[in-house]
Amino acid sequence: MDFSFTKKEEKFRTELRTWLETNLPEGWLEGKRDLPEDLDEYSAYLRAWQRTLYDGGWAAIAWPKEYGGRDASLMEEIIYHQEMVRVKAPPLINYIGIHMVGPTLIDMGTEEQKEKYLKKILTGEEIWCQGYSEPSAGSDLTALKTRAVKDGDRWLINGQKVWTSFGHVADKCFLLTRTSTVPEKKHRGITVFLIDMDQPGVETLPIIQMDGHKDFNEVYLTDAVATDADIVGQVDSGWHVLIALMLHERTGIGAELFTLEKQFNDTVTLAQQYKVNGQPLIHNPLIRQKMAGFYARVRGSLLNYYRNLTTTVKNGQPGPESSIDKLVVSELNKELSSFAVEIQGHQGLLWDKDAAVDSKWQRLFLASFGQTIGGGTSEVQRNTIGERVLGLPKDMGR
Amino acid sequence: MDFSFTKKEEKFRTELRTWLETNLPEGWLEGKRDLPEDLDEYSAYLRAWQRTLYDGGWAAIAWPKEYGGRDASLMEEIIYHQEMVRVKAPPLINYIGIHMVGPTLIDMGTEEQKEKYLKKILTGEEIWCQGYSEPSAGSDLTALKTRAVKDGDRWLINGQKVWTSFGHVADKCFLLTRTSTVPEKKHRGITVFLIDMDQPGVETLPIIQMDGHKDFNEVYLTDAVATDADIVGQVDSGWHVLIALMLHERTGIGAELFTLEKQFNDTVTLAQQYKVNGQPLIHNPLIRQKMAGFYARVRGSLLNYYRNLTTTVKNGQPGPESSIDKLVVSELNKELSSFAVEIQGHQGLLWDKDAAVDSKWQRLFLASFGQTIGGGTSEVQRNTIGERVLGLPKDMGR
Amino acid sequence: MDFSLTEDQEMFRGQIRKMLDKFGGTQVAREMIADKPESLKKVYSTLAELGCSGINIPEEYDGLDLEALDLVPTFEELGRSLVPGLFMETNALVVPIIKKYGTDEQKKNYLTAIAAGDKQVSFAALEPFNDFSRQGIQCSLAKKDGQYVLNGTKILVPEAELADAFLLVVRTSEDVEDGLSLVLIDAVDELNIERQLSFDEAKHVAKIECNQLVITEEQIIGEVNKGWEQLQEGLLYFNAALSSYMVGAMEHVVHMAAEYAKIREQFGQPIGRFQAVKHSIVDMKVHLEIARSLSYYANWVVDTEENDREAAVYSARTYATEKFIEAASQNIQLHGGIGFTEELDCHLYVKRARYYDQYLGSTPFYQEKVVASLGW
Amino acid sequence: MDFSLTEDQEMFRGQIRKMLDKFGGTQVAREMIADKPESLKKVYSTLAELGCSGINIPEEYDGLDLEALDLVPTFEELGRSLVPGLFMETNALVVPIIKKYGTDEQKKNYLTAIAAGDKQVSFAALEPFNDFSRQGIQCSLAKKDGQYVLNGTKILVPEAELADAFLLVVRTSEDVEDGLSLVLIDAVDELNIERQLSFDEAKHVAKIECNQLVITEEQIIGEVNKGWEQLQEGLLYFNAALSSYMVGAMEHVVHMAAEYAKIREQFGQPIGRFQAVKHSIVDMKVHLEIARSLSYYANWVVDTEENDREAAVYSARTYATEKFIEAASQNIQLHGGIGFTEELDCHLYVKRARYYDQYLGSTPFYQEKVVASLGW
Repeated sequence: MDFSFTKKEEKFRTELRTWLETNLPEGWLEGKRDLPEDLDEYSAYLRAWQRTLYDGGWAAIAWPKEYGGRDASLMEEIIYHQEMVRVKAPPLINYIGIHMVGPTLIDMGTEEQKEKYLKKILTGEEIWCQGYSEPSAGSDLTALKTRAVKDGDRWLINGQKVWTSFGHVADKCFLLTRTSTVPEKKHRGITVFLIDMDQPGVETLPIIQMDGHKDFNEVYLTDAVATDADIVGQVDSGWHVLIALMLHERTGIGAELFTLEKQFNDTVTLAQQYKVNGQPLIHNPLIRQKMAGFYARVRGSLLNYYRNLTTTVKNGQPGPESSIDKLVVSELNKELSSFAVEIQGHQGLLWDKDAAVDSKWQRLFLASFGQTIGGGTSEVQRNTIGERVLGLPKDMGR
Repeated sequence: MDFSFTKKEEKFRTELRTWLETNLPEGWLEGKRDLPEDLDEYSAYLRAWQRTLYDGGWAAIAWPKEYGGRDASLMEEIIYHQEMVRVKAPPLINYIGIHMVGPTLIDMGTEEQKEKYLKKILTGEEIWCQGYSEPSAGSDLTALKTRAVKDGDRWLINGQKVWTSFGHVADKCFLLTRTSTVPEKKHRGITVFLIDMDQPGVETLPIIQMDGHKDFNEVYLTDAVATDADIVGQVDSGWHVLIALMLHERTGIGAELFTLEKQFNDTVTLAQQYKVNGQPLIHNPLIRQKMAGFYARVRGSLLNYYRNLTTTVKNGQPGPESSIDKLVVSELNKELSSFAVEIQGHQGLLWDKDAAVDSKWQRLFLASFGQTIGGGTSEVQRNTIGERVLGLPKDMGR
Repeated sequence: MDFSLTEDQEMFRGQIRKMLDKFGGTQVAREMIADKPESLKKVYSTLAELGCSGINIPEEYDGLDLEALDLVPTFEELGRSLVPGLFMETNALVVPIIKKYGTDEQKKNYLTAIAAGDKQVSFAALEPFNDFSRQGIQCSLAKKDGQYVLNGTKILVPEAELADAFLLVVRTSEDVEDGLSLVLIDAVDELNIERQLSFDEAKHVAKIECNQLVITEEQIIGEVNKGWEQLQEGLLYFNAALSSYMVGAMEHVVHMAAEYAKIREQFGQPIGRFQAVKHSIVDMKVHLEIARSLSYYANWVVDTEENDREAAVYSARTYATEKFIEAASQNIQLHGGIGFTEELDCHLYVKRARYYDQYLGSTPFYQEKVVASLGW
Repeated sequence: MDFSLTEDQEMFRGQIRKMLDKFGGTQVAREMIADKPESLKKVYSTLAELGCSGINIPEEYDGLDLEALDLVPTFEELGRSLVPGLFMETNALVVPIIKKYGTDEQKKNYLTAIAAGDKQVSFAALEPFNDFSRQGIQCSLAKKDGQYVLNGTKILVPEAELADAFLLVVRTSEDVEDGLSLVLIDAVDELNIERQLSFDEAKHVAKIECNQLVITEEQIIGEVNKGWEQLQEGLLYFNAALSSYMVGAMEHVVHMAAEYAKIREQFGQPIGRFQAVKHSIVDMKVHLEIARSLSYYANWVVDTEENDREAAVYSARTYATEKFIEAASQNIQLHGGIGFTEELDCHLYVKRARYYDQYLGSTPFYQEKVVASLGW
């Protein structure tokens, strides 16, 4: 057992940290971290940030060098996430391009596709979104109904996608469509297309969330056009592409865990500094007890992640146990952010500029409801763990 | 809204209370409540107690007068249970005969069956058990496999029953058997027989429970014999008989709730009297908080029972909401008895004569595990509530 | 024994539900988010027309002289549609206090106007970085040259802009145990009211700053320095009412969850067939029914002299707050993505549940009251 | 970074599991219920042969001079089969204390014998109607006429009849903060040992009454009146070990539940297909894996000087105790009726979980230690 980083890893960390200190937007490290409210300005700001990352060679460290990456090891990726969380770096606007679409194309794209897309993913010139969920295909993606039908030498695509993140800023979409309704098993007959968002057949509408944000979109497809050259893998074999893509998203959960850890540490600070009747909250025995409980769970989740990571490093691929991490981090996040609001007493009800300390806690609380739903609900996660890790029988309809 | 009892009800309570004070076994009220350990002595002791009840006219108050009951109202039954719990009366050895088999025979038995059995149920001359569960038919009673096959003018019964309470002392059994395997719906093809336990084809083996008790039995049936005259209702219509019987068991949950309330009050006394480092437990803020939580839940469960009872009195039958009571009381009992052991600290680990106060808490804790399983597991209860009260779709296989 | 609402009470519930349905249910709350209080005002004048505002006011002040229990249907229905406003503060906090401790003059002034629906009173108790307790009240009322002068800050004062008057808890002595008094302020113009942004946007709250505000002796209710004890009487009625409000809201949450689980399909099944969904809704339902039983009893017992009067009311409140926020949160999860949108009502219930969770005292605060009142 | 046990450690686990399987797993515990300690004794001599008892003992006392982490496979496997006995008390409590605070003489006497498997030491700390805290220790050791005289009662002393020696915590001064000392007693014959009936019948406990028992200065470990501080060092190792023991036990519980859910059919389905069952086992599994990660880290960090040494160990302990009893209880429920029988092992795990739940301190006791050690 060894919790230290190698010299090479420490050097990597130092290099990144130094680079960030120089290249983060003006005033960022000091706390000036407001992003533009206007959508176009927001998009321009984050595209510029990605361009900066690209110029520094930090846009896609896990990609092979030949495609503009650094061939980073898994541990270097972890360090990368740790450092980004540490400085609360601006979000990566092309997250989907860098972490999902790019690696998938490198893996199973045609030479033409690689040529056409990879560079622009790196630079932020083309932002990607994913067209997965549909109104009646949420937890059950195999129920998707968006049809792609061959019409001469092009494909016409009709249907509706929902919960498409970055849809409002994206130039391109990694789109799941149904190309066959015949087969018995519903997960056959799905094809992945790479389509242009900027075409007459594609309309995007923002979804207003319960926390007021508009991170997701509905995407309406009406005779949207693609060609054979836009297919990833084979016609009707989109499910395999999807699975490959999910495997490429190998460290996102690490970033979430480091964020959770940071939020927990911030909660400790909150409890130490927030006073009620002149007494810091942390003096309250009930609060102390709960904080100790959270400490055990946050540390336990992180350590468990490191244990799964060790397995991944040793075996070259993650074990089924790593599916535990997403369930744990999203549920814990929900409880922790609720707790952080609750301990503020009645003042926890104040919002925005009137908030007692910082309304980030109230915002986190609201946002946390999305985390146990998005990317597979906790219920679906439990099914997956039950079936893949424990070998329990499959659920109804699966 | 009115929480008072009528004069008639109060008179009933006084009459019963006075009778109990005179007729309970010697020393019972003062705390000498040990039952004999030897099975035969135990059985004789409780048969004698039931005979006493019978002689006083208190054995089966809810039965019609013509069959030896008192035509008691629902509220009188409730008062009866309250008073029995108050004096911690000895268990009713023929509980199944009095509360289940008797009322069912009165309702749907033949004249011969009534003639033959009712009086002996009342006096305790014939103790009854129920033959329901089987090794592979627990929560799912429709899976029962014990076969009854017509052989000339008699029926031969073969199979195995399990979890038969009072099986080791019973003279008679209310037995569910399968008489047809043809029908599509598995709950058709079941027939109820009234059989003798004292015959060569019936063998009874006690089940040793995790708390050391032997309340239940396995019953092996090998060419056990019954006749047409022993059938309740019609051949193959046992499921209807079973449902009718369950409806007759209308106040048992009330007795459990009054017992829960008593145990909660005893827990309060425990927390007031039990000292750690010279300080009563009730001074500990964490314990105070938990006690307040239990108080709300225990009171809430009781009040909810009274509300359901009001519905029953008004409508002449219980509403579907009353299925909530069993789930609530068994789960709460489990938590409460665990809490009562836990607050004793390390001394909660001492047992029997070495227990810090009274090992009844430890015994209750162990016994509580059976309550969320027996009489329908909590999982099955939740299905029932979901389907009957909320109208949610039926589960797999139901 | 009869543990149920009367037919009259249930009929009354029907009337209020019908009325609120006409207003579009949660539409009233949603309009408050858009800062349009017109519907809310109309709801309140309609409630007054129906006689609700006079239910627990004596006949001599033009009320119906009924009991707390008769207000239950109203509060449950208001909760069901998350109607904001001052009905609870006015009728379940201020009215009981004035009835018990007010002078004849105060009764005449306030009770008659409240019964007629002409006066809504808000409650200014909470202060920044203090809790709701004797020590937490630092806003001071001092006698100086024969005048009473008020100084200090109150926050999270509900619907201050709709209020015709305010009840304040203020400090009149340094004595921690016995140093608080209750004051009624009509002269709304002299108060410095500033809207605060609320986590529950459908529930408006404000900060009130009093700077050398002069009030008269007639504005003090009951005995000086006995305000905290007197407030407890009001808190009993208020928390009984609040329990009913939350039970009404929870009922709608359970209804939403169950109905959605019947129609939403995934994996070829209505999701209500999956035990994770089904059992979760069942637990919500079980908690709802127990909360309802506790709240009925609380509203009955509050008008009696029973020993468990305090324990019953505060048990109802703590149980209902705990289970309401749990159910409202779970309702979002059961709805999946759509439950996370602004469009559906799910989030409105979570926000209101959060609003009331610690309103006028946390769960441990009330649990300690339960234990103390039982003499443990 | 490498957060896993080494191949050697895993191989060693395999050996111990094989050995215990030969003894019939929980059969050893069941024989203790029947008051037959022979198998347990054999298990212990086999463990000694395998070198377990010398793992954390320095080479100069014939040990292997390895670390706490190297004991993890042993403790997990012992937990898996619920083997009772004094291995944890001896190697994870007494050994670290003697190593750090013992005299050369004490080290020579004890460590060598322990490494050889010739000495098992029990721990006598708990007292009737006191908790496990400084104030809770009232058993007194007084110096009188140049002699040390011991008086008082210890209860729940584990496996006293198998013990070759006892470690006692006793009061040597009235000073609440600094008034305790640690004592080793070999002269077992002079102790008045009386078996107490245990809730966990597979775990034997006893009462020890000392009545004017004379001991020598050499029997005191480390500094007089500094016993509580010295004990904390032992408690760190003990609780790290206990976490591993419970992880091993929990692992078997999860295994039992999952395997039963695959084969038991009701309503025409293996019950593991029902989400109420499936998700419940998944939650057990999730808790198990997190407990395991915490316990690995605890056993690693205990031999370092890291800042989170205490916080990590006590977090592992509280998390494991809480989740073990939860899983063991749920395992009975998932088994249904058969889970409630004496025949199946389910109840043995619940009883052991209950046994350790408050052993040497409750969860709040250790949670307070976590918070204090982090300087919050």
